[in-house]
Amino acid sequence: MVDFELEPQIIERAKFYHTIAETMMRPISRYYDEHEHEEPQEFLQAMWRGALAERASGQQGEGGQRSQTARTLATAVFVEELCWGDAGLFLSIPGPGLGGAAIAAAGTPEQKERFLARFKSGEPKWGAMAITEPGCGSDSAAITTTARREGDYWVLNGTKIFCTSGQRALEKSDGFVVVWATVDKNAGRAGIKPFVVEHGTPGVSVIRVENKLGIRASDTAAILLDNCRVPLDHLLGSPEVKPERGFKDVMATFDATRPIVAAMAIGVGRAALDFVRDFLKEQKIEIRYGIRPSRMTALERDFIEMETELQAARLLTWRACWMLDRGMRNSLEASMAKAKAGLAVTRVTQKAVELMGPLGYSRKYLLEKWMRDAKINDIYEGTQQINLLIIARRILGYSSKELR
Amino acid sequence: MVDFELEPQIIERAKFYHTIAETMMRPISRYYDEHEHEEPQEFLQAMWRGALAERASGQQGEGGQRSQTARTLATAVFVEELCWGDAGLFLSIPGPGLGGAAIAAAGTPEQKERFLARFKSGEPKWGAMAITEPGCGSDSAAITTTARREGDYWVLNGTKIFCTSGQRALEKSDGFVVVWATVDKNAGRAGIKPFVVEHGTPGVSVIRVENKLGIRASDTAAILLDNCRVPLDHLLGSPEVKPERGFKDVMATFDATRPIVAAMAIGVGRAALDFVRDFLKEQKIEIRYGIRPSRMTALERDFIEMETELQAARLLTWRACWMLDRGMRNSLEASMAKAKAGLAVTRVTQKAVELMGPLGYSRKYLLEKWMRDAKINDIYEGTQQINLLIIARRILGYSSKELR
Amino acid sequence: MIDFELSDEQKMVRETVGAFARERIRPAARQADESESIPQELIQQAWQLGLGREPIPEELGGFGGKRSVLTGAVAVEELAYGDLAIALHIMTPALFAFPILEVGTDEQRRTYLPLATGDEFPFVTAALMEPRFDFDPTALTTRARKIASGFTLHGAKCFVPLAGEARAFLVYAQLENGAHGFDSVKAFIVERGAKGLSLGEREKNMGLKALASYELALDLELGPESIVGGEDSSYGARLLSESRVALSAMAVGVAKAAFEYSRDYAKERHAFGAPIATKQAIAFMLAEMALEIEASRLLAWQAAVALDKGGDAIKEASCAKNYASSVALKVADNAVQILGGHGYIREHPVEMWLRNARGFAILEGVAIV
Amino acid sequence: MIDFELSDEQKMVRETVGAFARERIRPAARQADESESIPQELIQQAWQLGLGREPIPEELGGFGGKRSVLTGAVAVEELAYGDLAIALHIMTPALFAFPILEVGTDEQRRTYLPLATGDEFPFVTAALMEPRFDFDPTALTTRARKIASGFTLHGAKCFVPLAGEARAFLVYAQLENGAHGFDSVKAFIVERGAKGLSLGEREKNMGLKALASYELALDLELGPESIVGGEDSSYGARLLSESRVALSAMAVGVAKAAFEYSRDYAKERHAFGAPIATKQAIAFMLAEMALEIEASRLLAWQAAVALDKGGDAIKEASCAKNYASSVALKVADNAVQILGGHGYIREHPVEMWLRNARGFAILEGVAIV
Repeated sequence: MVDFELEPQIIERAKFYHTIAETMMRPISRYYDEHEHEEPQEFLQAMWRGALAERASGQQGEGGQRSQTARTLATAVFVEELCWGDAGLFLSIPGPGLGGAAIAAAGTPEQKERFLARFKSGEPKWGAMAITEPGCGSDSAAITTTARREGDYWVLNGTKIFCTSGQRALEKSDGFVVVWATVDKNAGRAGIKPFVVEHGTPGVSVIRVENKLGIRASDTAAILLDNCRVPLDHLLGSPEVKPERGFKDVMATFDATRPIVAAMAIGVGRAALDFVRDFLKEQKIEIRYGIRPSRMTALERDFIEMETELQAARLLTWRACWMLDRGMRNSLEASMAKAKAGLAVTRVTQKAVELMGPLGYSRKYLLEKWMRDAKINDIYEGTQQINLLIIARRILGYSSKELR
Repeated sequence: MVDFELEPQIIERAKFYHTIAETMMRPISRYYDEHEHEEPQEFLQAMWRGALAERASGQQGEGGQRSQTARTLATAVFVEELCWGDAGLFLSIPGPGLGGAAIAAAGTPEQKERFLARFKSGEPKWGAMAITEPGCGSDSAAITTTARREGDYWVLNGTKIFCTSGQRALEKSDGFVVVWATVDKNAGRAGIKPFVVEHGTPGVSVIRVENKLGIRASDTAAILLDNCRVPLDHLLGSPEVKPERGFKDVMATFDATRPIVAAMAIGVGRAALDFVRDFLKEQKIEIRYGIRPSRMTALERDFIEMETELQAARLLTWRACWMLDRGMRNSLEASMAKAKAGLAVTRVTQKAVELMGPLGYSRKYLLEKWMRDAKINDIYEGTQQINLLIIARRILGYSSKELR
Repeated sequence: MIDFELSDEQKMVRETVGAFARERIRPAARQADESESIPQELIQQAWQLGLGREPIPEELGGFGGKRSVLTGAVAVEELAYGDLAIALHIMTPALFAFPILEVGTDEQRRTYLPLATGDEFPFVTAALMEPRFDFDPTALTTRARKIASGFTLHGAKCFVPLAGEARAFLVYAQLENGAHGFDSVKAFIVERGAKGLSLGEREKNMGLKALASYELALDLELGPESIVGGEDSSYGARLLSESRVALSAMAVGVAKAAFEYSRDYAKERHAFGAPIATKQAIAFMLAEMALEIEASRLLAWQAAVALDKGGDAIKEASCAKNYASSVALKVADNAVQILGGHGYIREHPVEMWLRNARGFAILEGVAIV
Repeated sequence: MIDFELSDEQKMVRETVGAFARERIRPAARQADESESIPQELIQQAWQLGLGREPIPEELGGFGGKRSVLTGAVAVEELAYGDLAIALHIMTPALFAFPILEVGTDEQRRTYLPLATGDEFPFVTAALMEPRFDFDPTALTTRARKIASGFTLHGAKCFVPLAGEARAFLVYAQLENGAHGFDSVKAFIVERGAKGLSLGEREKNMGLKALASYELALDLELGPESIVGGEDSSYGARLLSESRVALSAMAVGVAKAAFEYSRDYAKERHAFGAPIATKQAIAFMLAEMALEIEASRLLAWQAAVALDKGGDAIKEASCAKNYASSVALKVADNAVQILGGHGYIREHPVEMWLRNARGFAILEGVAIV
């Protein structure tokens, strides 16, 4: 039965996250945007303690109480709330993160247990993922970081960039980075494998933390692997090079993370839309739906379009999550959600700043920050273009060789 | 000195064409849209007699009195007026047409004299051009129609489609079609040459006249060349196969015709815009420029955007014409004008129909016809995509091999 | 609970209607457009599918099913995928029947629903639109005034499908009762031959040429029983939303047709040595079309479900319709563009879909589910 | 007669200013943005170019050139191509001087133009914008009222460049004289230290961080000589158009910078075995950017020429500004997109251009030519 209403327990839990967003994130949002590389210690500790308490009480990771059949969907709803608060701060929350997602997708049960156990106790920790390299952006298959086997170790060499929470994972906590490297350059995509590089491993170092347009509370690290040696069992899954397999792990990770990134985008867009809505309400400007353009103001039409774009993105996102929760293959739908949400939130926030005029452009309010935060959603976890390419391949039945 | 005002003699002459558009074209516009393959005899005769009279009085072709330094620009202005009247009827006006343009671009002086003399007297005649084939659209280099030399003749074989005025040129007058065919398939583009195929030549026949979405007063013919023999001197220019040369002739033709096609588009778009403007004036709805979106209606904004889009296209078009008149190379600017005008007029007419609601959609008024007429401008003489490709190659400095 | 899966019954409706649309409607579409007429036989076959009478009680000639806006949306998407003009013709009896079913008095249902049922396709229709550039369903210029003997009705209507043969009409008018907007919008039942009901010429439009639609001039006196649901009920908003959902779903159907056709063409058609679908400019265009069609459908479904839950869904339905209308236009325009010159000639259906798709932004109240 | 060629003088201006923008302004832009300050030396060098004082008579400290809106547009496009914040700083004295030059009384010109000339960069400015979401230059809320001793001025202004150091201000207000719209917009000369003129904090905006701009609160009494051009002249429309042309031209400059940078990047950057510029998705994006930049410039030029011919060009200038503003935003956004993750970090200038480009739709009256 088609239905668009969230379960009561998800709504209830979403309120909890909304409260965190409103009371813990919004008040420090501007500060950590301006103080780019400073740590929001208090917030991080609070979020970590909250997660530990939840786990101790037998609840599930960041989702908390939830229906098992709506795991990803619930996450999307909660992530939207938190990113409504602050997307940069959200990305900085301690936990397994994208590195954890890679382990969940590619690791053996034993590896999952071994690498993820640390998130159940102690001090805040971060898991991160490193794919992108200076010479390869969207083209993950062009990875040049190498993993060479030497006795009981894999020796990693290369440079990784745009690694979210990389510094926190490697230098500020007992965390790890999952590094994608090729074990056999001749094997192309099939040779690309994920390796867990622990905090403190000799040969790995953070060489730069980027200054960014937005999401400044999040650390985006460049990482050097210089004869970095990791034990053999840090390679996730099987070391065997099977045609296409290595890449499929990356892809499986993306199928799960893209809808969540889409939800992040929607959170930022909704923040902007709510700002405009509240403001217009204060000004007693009513939005009239479904009337003719000769009566409707340009402002009303803009607002309605923004709202509908965002809702369209949200529905696509929820569907991609729902499919995953149902065990259905969702790469097409995940890419649709990501492509739509990234573009929608970019446009919505840009338009919101315009509509608010001098108030939109001023750093007195957070609206301008959301416009800056928003743009990353059109770029990371596969740019707009990469996602359209994936969609095009699917709908046309073309391989990545036939359509590139 | 930068200036955007037309010379008085061009303005004067444009008024003459506007009168033709208003009094001779508009009244019969609906009839020949509905009676698709009927000949607007009276109109064609009148236009032909007018052109003859002009030539007899020593004036220039369709441009009439004009400054020699603004030949193409003047043509663009006049064509805009006539297509404001009816683009389909405009395309049906007797004369050398695109075939004449090809002869002008590629023919020797002797050939120009020989083939174009007929337009100075007698009954109405048409010149047409045939490039497109069933298997090749925008990709002119993929032409498969062959020209094989046999003694004193070239023997042409192949099928051409989308030949404007093809039937009028071959069956309804003592006209001709310039057929592009390859003399050497191995030579690629360099082997493609233009041949003049006269009315009445054995082996050439019109196999179909298309039913179209719009510009229905214009005949769009499919032509079969079945061992069609033309004398050697019907090959325009030199028979020698020089790398790139054959294609350059086509390109040179396009550099001259694309701004004119852009002007045609603008004429159609202006017809739609004027319709809306006049209607709003009647309704006493004023368009207020430069006010804020909270005060402006959606209708006002739509109207202003339509007007600006059209003016942007017009300025690009005039510049491309002006460059040609100055002897400057204008392929980049011609493609910009064509790409912009084709898209602008498509959008403007579609939006105009929407704004007028039931009145826009009704065949009681001509607005819906202009929307149908408009779309061809995004397609012929190089689609939107082909023109963007040409622009991209120019701005990136890529050859047609590097960027395709 | 969030769910994107249709019920088994809805899936069956989709399959049945979809098959009919592909096998029967689509092959007839071009000829219907060119000749501006639809074969009676086809309409009769479509009527046998039961779409327009399914939710009408058995004793009044229907099948006694449960009415669902979502199920209706699923069905009309498929019909419009076949052809929009034919779809609108097929669904015209519902324009008359569904509002009476939903908000009419028992007396009205007993009297008039049988006109909209039976084994023969029934000619009954409704009139909402008005021949004005800024037609607005919340501000009708057709006026109803209460008089001692009932009501007077004055005004002009357009886009009244099948009015030429209709035995009865549902005419929407603004009742001058002091209320504003939707609260004053009422439907009146007008029988053919009522004095003061003048049928205009059959309309000629850019698209939907196969659909016989008409202008009506109204200068009527009606009895007190003619007002649907009585004077005190308020239903304008909900009925308009039901219509907007129907049009949204139909827009999705037209867009899907245009998308699939141009996608297949792009895979077949070669240029520069490869299928044009392998060019990013075309491939990305198709990807965006596919994405936006999905988005439109979800927005339409959301509005449909909101209506099925009893809301009036003014916001959801109007947003869905705006969105789906512009997506349908854009997709059809892209389809023509992808076919290039071939898209401009009437050998291929895409130009027809462009003409039909342009209708959505203009049409209101010509379909209901 | 239609002509698209700049005069030799205009070409020279373009070359000179363009060279300065490339060689001096651009290299300083990132540091200026990050530190929110512009080196005085750079401003002083720019002032030597003479742009802000060229048309002021020699006896009042200028160069006695002929003022041309088109020449000004050509110059500020180049400046903004270097950096928008620095360009706005450089052109701030003109905000004060050009209106007085154009519509001031002889007395006002003699008294105040010398403040805007000289060999040192002069700190004088103007205040038009107001800190409201729907700020509209045709409906100012800053009010001037005539009193016996002159005028009172009440209201709040924002985006007043260099107000912190300015010796004099031109303040725009709606004179309560029964007229409406532009006819009642007047400029008043206010000297620093006037009682009731309060300077707010320096503004912090998303972009234009290097430009020191301020809010002003006004609660003033001014003498009768303070009203520029006297009470009866009407010039609001023309001055606004001159400002809109300046901003249009600057938008073209920013867009051109972003286009060129991303074009060059796309040719350098490889993905999937070839420069990303060889992918149609990127190449077509760049083609559209190039085309729209040309279109914007022509629209700006057309409005400039209309002003040079003496019109008020309200329509041309507002259309040019709307168009160029949205093109600049779109182009800058595309540039970030083309650079991908690299576009999002502050190592490359494109993110700064995106922030600055977003300003155009909001800014009014912060530049004039």
